[in-house]
Amino acid sequence: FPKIDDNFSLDEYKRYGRQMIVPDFGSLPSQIKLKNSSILVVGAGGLGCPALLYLSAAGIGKIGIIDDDLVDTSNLHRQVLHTTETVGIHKCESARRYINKLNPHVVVETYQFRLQNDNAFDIVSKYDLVLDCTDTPATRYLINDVSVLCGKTIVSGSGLKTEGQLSILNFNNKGPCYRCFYPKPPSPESVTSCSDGGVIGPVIGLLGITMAVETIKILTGYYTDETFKPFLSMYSAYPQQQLRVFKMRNRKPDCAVCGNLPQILKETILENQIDYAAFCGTVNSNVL
Amino acid sequence: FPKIDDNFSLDEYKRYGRQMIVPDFGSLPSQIKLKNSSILVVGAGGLGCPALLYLSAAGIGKIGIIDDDLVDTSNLHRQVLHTTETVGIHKCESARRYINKLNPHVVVETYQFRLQNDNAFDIVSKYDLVLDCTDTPATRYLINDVSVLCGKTIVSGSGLKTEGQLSILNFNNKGPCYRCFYPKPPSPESVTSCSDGGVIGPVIGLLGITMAVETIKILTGYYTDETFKPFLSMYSAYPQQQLRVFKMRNRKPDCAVCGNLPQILKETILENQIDYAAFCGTVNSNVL
Amino acid sequence: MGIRVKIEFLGGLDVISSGVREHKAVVPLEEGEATMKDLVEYVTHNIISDPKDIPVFIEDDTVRPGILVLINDTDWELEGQEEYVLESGDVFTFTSTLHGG
Amino acid sequence: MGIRVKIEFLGGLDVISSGVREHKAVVPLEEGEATMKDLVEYVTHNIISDPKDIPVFIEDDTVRPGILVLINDTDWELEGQEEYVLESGDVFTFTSTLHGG
Ligand SMILES: [Zn+2]
Ligand SMILES: [Zn+2]
Repeated sequence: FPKIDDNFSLDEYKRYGRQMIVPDFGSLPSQIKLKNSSILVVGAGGLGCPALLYLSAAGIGKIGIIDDDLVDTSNLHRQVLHTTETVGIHKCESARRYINKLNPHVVVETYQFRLQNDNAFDIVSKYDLVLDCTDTPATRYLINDVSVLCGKTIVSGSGLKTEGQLSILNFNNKGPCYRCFYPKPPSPESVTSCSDGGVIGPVIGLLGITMAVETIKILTGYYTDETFKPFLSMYSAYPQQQLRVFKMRNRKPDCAVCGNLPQILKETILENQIDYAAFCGTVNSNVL
Repeated sequence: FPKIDDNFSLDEYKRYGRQMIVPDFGSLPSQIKLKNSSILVVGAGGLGCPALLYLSAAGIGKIGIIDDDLVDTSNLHRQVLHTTETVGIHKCESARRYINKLNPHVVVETYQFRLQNDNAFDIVSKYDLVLDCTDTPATRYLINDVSVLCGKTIVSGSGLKTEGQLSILNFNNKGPCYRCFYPKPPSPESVTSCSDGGVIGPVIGLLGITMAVETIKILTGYYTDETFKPFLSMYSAYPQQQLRVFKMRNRKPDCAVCGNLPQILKETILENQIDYAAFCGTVNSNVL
Repeated sequence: MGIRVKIEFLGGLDVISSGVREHKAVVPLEEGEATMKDLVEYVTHNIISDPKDIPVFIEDDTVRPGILVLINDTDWELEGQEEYVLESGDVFTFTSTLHGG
Repeated sequence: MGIRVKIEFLGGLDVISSGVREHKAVVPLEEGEATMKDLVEYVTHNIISDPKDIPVFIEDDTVRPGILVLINDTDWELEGQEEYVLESGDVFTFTSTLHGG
């Protein structure tokens, strides 16, 4: 695909033309921003699949995918990037194959292991923005702490049964983080994963797509320090589909990781002084 | 896939297990209803792609896809079921190939031509429910009239730029139809398609997914004549993502097609007394 | 005095008000006497930025076909259409019908 | 008298009220004197169907970690938390945090 100007090939102009003409998107400068951006998608499951589909289609320059799980038949009602043909292979490899076909202009890097205390900083620091598409509170706290300490904004989604939640965390290192919202982790008994509690496929799919929309808004510079307001959005599929926006607290001065006197530091994590699995329930390797 | 009981194979139980345990879904009886259902998806574009992905994954028994258009590079930022490899082939064939890989239990029928006055009754009458994923008012009126006259419920979605709309029309032959909402067609100058006006990929993707959710709710019997209330939902991606529900009018006694003295009959359409293209602007063959 | 209301334009209809989606307005009439007809007139003369855009909003003396009118998130057909009597705090939503797919 | 409010349970928290997501309630206290603390107590004793479920809602004498509390769609942290003074027409939303992906 030879470039026809400083930025793009003819194929890319054709491919992205219909989004560049949308006024809120921000035309060519925004498309260039997407091309120069890199994102890390943690989890290639129910949330990760649709987010990856639409973000790779939109022309993000580089996408990292981390997931240690293999494609299973029980995933296929919601993890629509994987197919019967890729059952048994790594989810990140399955995702990479499809993305390469959908948009060959995207560079895909895969990490076929779990995000952990000892590898998280190396990986997260390589990307501009992190999408939390995981399935356990333990990993959500780890992603939060490492992203805050690396200065990355997080787009966070979750869902269960017929509902889902969406938020932007640590926006520009000024917005509240996951620990500002949830200083105390939930008790392990109160936590249900999609595998345990079930979920309707398009419900978690919708949440993954809302994450893609927020990612595009952030990377194209739609939100600024002045216009960004902390929020948590709540989607319900029943009785009637609704997506409501709740106005949320600001960053908490006493937050353990993003506050004025943080107790959680890079060293604390690297030296395994925080055992994420222990402090909020065991990590189930099937559900990342 | 040998059946292990009257209903499903082991592969299907594995595949659908995680949605069957969701209480609102309705467990095994609902899964059987999906299996015994057939839907017609008109348009395999920005709305049709995500709807097809999630509805085939969910285990609908038979899916018909009608679209006369070929995959073009300019579609790929939003029509994520198609890939660089399928550019130039028919969208319905491209969709069929992926669905066969995603869920081999689904029977797919394709119609590689445009829905028109002379073929619409034969096709629509073969299915239980119609998804209107088209891009022009002319086709929307045709789908409406034929579906009303064939007694089919319509799940209708649309989108442009950063917004979208969702509705259920002619619910159980009792709810309002498209003509109840819009008795007078818009003037051709006021109509903008996604190709002309542009759209952000995940925006139209989200609408397609909301259509999949409504389709599942209808086919599993969640809505009844008593609980169904006419609505139109409005999605906006900017400034903050929101999906709002508007309460809409009931069926209008003077509706031209579903009212007490309908002027539009099967014969009227078959004899081309209604020229859909002429009465609401030319149909652009690129945008179905 | 006047009646304090919120007026929204969705579905791209904000083109008629210089891209502003949400307006807080005080309709300069007595509560109990003003109807939806007055509100539509108020919008036509006080909110549409450029008179050239009036035909985008009005046709044959009423709101143009293809524009849905919602009063507090409810179709105006259920609320008496142009006869609806305005109340302070009401939210009026005008949205174009979208056709894209 | 009493204060008329709406109470919602989202994120699966409707398990504590027999699956009912939305409650219209009259809190039997004087407007201006009742606070969020009273509302939480009201919910605990009048809405939770089975006393066995109280620990799903309450821990250490306040709302359990992992449950977000919204007052008219705004985080209660911005509204004074337990000191917020109830007003007629208020909407109180309690939602579990979802973790699935
Ligand atoms: Zn924090
Ligand atoms: Zn009708």
